[in-house]
Amino acid sequence: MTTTAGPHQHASADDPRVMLDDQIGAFEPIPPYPPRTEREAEFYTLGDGEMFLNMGPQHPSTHGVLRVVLKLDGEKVVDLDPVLGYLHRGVEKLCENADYHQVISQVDPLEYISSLFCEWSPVMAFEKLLDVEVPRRAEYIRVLSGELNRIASHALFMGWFALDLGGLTPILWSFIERDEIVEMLAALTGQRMLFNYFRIGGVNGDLNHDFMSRLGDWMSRATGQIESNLTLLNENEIFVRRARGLGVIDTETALSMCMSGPNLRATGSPFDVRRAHPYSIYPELDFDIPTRSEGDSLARYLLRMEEIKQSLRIIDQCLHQMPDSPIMAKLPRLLRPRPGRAYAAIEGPRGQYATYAISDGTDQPFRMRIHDPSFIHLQSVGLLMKNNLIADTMAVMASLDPVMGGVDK
Amino acid sequence: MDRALKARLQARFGDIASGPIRQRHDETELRIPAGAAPDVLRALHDEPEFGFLMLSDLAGVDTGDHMQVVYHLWSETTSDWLRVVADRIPRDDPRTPSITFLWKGAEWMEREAYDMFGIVFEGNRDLRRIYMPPDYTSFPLRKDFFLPDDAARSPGGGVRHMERSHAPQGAPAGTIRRVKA
Amino acid sequence: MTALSRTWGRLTLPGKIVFTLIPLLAVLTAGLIAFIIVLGGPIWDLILANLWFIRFLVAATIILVITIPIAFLNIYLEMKVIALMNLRVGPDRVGPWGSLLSVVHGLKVLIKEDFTPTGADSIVFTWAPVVTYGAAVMTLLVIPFAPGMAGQDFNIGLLYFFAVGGMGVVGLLMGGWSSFNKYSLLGGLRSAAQIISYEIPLTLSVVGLLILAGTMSLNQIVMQQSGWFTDWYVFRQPLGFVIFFIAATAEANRTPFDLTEADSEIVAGFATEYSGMRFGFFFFAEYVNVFIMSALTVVLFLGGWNAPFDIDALVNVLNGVVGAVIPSFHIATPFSIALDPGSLGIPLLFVIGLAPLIGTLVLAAPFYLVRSSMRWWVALIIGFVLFNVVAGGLTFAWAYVSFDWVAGLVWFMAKTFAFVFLFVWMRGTLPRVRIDQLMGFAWKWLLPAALLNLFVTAAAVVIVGS
Amino acid sequence: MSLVPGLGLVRGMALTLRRFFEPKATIRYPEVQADIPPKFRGRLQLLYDEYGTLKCETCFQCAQACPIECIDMGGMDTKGRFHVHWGAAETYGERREESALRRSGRTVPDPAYDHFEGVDVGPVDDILETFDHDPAHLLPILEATQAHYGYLPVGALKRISQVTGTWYAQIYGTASFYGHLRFEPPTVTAQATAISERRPDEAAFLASLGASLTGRPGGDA
Repeated sequence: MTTTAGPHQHASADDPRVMLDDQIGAFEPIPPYPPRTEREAEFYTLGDGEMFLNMGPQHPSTHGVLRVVLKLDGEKVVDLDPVLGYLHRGVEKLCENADYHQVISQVDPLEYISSLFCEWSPVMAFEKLLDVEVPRRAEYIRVLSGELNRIASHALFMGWFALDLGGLTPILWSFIERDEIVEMLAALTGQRMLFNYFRIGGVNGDLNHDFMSRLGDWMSRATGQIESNLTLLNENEIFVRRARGLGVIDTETALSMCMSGPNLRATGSPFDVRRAHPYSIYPELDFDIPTRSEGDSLARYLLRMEEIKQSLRIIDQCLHQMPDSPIMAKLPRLLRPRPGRAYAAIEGPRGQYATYAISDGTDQPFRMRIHDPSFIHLQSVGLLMKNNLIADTMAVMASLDPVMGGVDK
Repeated sequence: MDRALKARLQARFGDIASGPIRQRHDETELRIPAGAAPDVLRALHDEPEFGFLMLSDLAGVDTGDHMQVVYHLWSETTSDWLRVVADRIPRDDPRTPSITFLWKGAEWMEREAYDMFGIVFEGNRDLRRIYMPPDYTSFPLRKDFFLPDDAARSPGGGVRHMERSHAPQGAPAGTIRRVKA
Repeated sequence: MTALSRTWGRLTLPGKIVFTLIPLLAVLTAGLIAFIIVLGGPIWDLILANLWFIRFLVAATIILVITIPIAFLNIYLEMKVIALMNLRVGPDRVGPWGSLLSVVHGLKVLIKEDFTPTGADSIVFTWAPVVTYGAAVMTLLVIPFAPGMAGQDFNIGLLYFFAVGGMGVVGLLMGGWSSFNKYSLLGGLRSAAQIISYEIPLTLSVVGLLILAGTMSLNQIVMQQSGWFTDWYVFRQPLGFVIFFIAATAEANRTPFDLTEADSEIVAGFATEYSGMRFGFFFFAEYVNVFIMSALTVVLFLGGWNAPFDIDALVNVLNGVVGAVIPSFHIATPFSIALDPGSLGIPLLFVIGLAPLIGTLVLAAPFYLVRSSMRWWVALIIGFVLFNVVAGGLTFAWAYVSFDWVAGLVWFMAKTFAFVFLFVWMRGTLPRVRIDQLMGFAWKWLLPAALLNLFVTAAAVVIVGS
Repeated sequence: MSLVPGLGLVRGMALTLRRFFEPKATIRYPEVQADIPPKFRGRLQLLYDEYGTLKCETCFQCAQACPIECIDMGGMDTKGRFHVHWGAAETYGERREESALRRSGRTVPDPAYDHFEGVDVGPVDDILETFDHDPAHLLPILEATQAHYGYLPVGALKRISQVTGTWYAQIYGTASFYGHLRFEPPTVTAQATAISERRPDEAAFLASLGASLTGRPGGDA
């Protein structure tokens, strides 16, 4: 275990000497060490007329700090290699050193676009560990706020997707939608982005007047507003022609790539955790699982827009069926679940969001595994991107809708 | 809790299983030795009475005594999550077969488990560090990992990880958390 | 003195040079004036002998100078219009409705650090924006803004336009190649491929018009379209107009054909490594190009500086109608208020001196009298503002009627900026096409359509015209 | 997509033109304040009770509960002892690691607490008495304090601040401005250390010389 760099070892990119010796070489995408795996050796070998293009981590449209090394033949992408870790915080490690309540604030910033879903699955796993029954009103409030958050996330997706295809306007319109929802969630939870709202055994606060008035105000015009925003893209020939037939994936491949959520449903498989493995009060609610059979970027986009409508239906039902009960189960201040293991999965806006928690009887989880759909979906970009053009790299990536906070954990 | 699934699993994998099949809430747990994971998972995936087509999650676990790889599967034949625990992987040289031949999407999850625990998945084509920098030497989610120790040890030079031994590095024995999982 | 030395210490190198040059220039100018006064005669003769050259220099300088406000105006329009379409407010802090923001942007670009990346070919890197901007300015030289207001009235104006306009892509290619950056290289190559492909339909779409016009002088083409708006070439060459407009959009690198600087794909294309004023030149050239393309569309197809109606014919019609009702009434020269300032003498001075005072008082009086609560000075301010509006309007009306070039400029600018607005509007709405779609569209649709247009026009001229 | 090519584009253009004239969503911030819901908990402020007293008692519970240890406190406990956890922002990372060690149950030598061994502030009061508690005589006060303690303990500076009513920052600034005032107790070897830091000692010099001669690091010449 020597720590000095001998002549047989190769300098790392972080080594300042590399920068001094050869300033230009430091920015080459080829790693400054021999290939470690078969795949890496294959990727970092250039064919005839091919070149590398390093995209990110500070590229305008990598949705955060993703770095992708593209192998190009002219404008055609031959192969690509996503490089992760620029946003890695070690949330799983942090959770192991935090007590059960603190975990909620730790996992919040994972999928910062839809934070409530990051809280939901750990909370559900801990409730299983503790054998707690969540009051029904709390469940309804969870579903209500979660579906609102799903709409906010999908609305933003529309904007990002259009922005990556070169449209400037939809992103701002969708931010207006999102801002209204986020404001109303701030009235409910106290924060605009990292809500920190769900608690083990319930939620943090009951519905209040501020939230309800904003929600009612928004619900009365939401459908029309979203429909109106959609006409800009759905009928636009340029948009449709660019998105159709781009990044096609079939159900079998999608399943073998462990995909879930809208990306899997766009291939025709109706897998939705809310129906496939029901949790919370979803069995009592009446809503459809929209599917599409094409499996291309346009299908993924249209499917998400369809889901917004279903979410509006769910919100409507929640508001009508909201029962009266406490919003928190009776729990001690310090939680010490008995040793055991629990797995909980929910359907987030990007797919199945899951938590596997092991308790060792102390007040901190022994191991907390967070399964993030963005991470899983991002690895199929390489599969979808082969032989497309550079212009479509970001479009395909945007259509899978990864959030780098969740990818890098 | 799906009793029928337990019976089926017992009948099919009773002889391979390294522990009793447990059920709690909506989870069924099958415990197998690590070497048997490809066969068991292939049977679960292919045989129509199971039909576990979807790999929900793949997680590495360091129990303090040994390593585990935990697979969560979903099938429409049952209302339970099936948890397959590939158990008893030694901590000083954790090796287990990869299941990328069955689910190609497990590749990155295995890379993550390798990155965090140092579990080597034999058969994974692309077993590199995924989150940590390539010249990083420690495995952060191991129970004997301490950040201050690690910071002092981090070299500047590049290292080929596959050649490194995976011996646990220098945490005081009394400070490791252990669980009977 | 210390303050002066501190200021001097803070100046950058260009600032120091400029500050040294200012007194030097003043002294030189004074000397030159003295020199001209002393040796005035021969020099004046020399100037008169080479008037055409002086005229060209002056025109080029004016054109070069007016590109800057034009670019500022276009940038402001772009920021504001897209903001309003995005349901934003847009620039609203600097100047009225934020209208000075683009000027501030220009100043910012001017004082930013201007660096050359390691490994770049610095000479080519430096000259690339100059070539692009120079090409844009040189094409502007042949645009007829108003009757008698064109930099140069070539008889091969259109040919010159296409020839010089095509040089802009050389600058982009130079910038893309010399930046030592793969994004820049891709952007440069894209721009080369795109602009060269679209030159062909752009030029071919105009050939039909040239057959009809029989001249390549832009001034002549405009003059052929005078009269009512039905005389404009857009009604005789509708297909040509559409093709020309699409190809012009691609030539100006505007959405949906802005692949050269597609920021979501190749960061900023050829301009990725540029900063400071060198980037500013690219940026300006882009917006000047938008203006030029709009102007050329207006000149070729929408009558240039012609009003959409024929004033004389309108007056005649009006006289006919009125004359039928009241036979004795006759508008002989309804707009003969064109005054010759020289003939008025003392009365004019009197009017100029006293009109503001009287006008302000007269316009303020109603406010003060009707609204008793109003302070007298508020009424005066309102009156003064109103007077300025009225006087400005009257002056404008007088200038419009008196001088052909004012009327021409008004109509020309109105039409051109309508097209600039259209370009901006498209940018606010449409996503970007892909490179293969772009090329396919040029070669599979626009080129055959342009050829068809040419064929039909030629056939029609042969059949009808002879 | 409609049957007529280009109709979708035109409809999109019509929509943007309509939006062009619609009311805008921008909140012009300095003039219009954002509409913050009453439950919003993003405000960074300390709360006051009904008597106008600061509710914070520097009990350090919030600093201990903060999951990412971003809260740190300065203050004085009820017994008048100074328990300020000093530390510049640059040392934040180090403090985090120390705190991680502390949590793991190991003892950590914390130089941050070294300044705060008990200081008898009685002499400071005497010194201040002689200078009439007048902050105009800050430099003589500080010099007298240093003459007594040998250096300027933080506790003494705090006491001066408390009694004279001068801001601590001003006292600290004055003290750090003058070169002859110091904040650490003078040590006998301090000067020697400083010199040896500047010049490598004999052994290191020989080692490097040997290395340069043999081409091997640390080689024996």
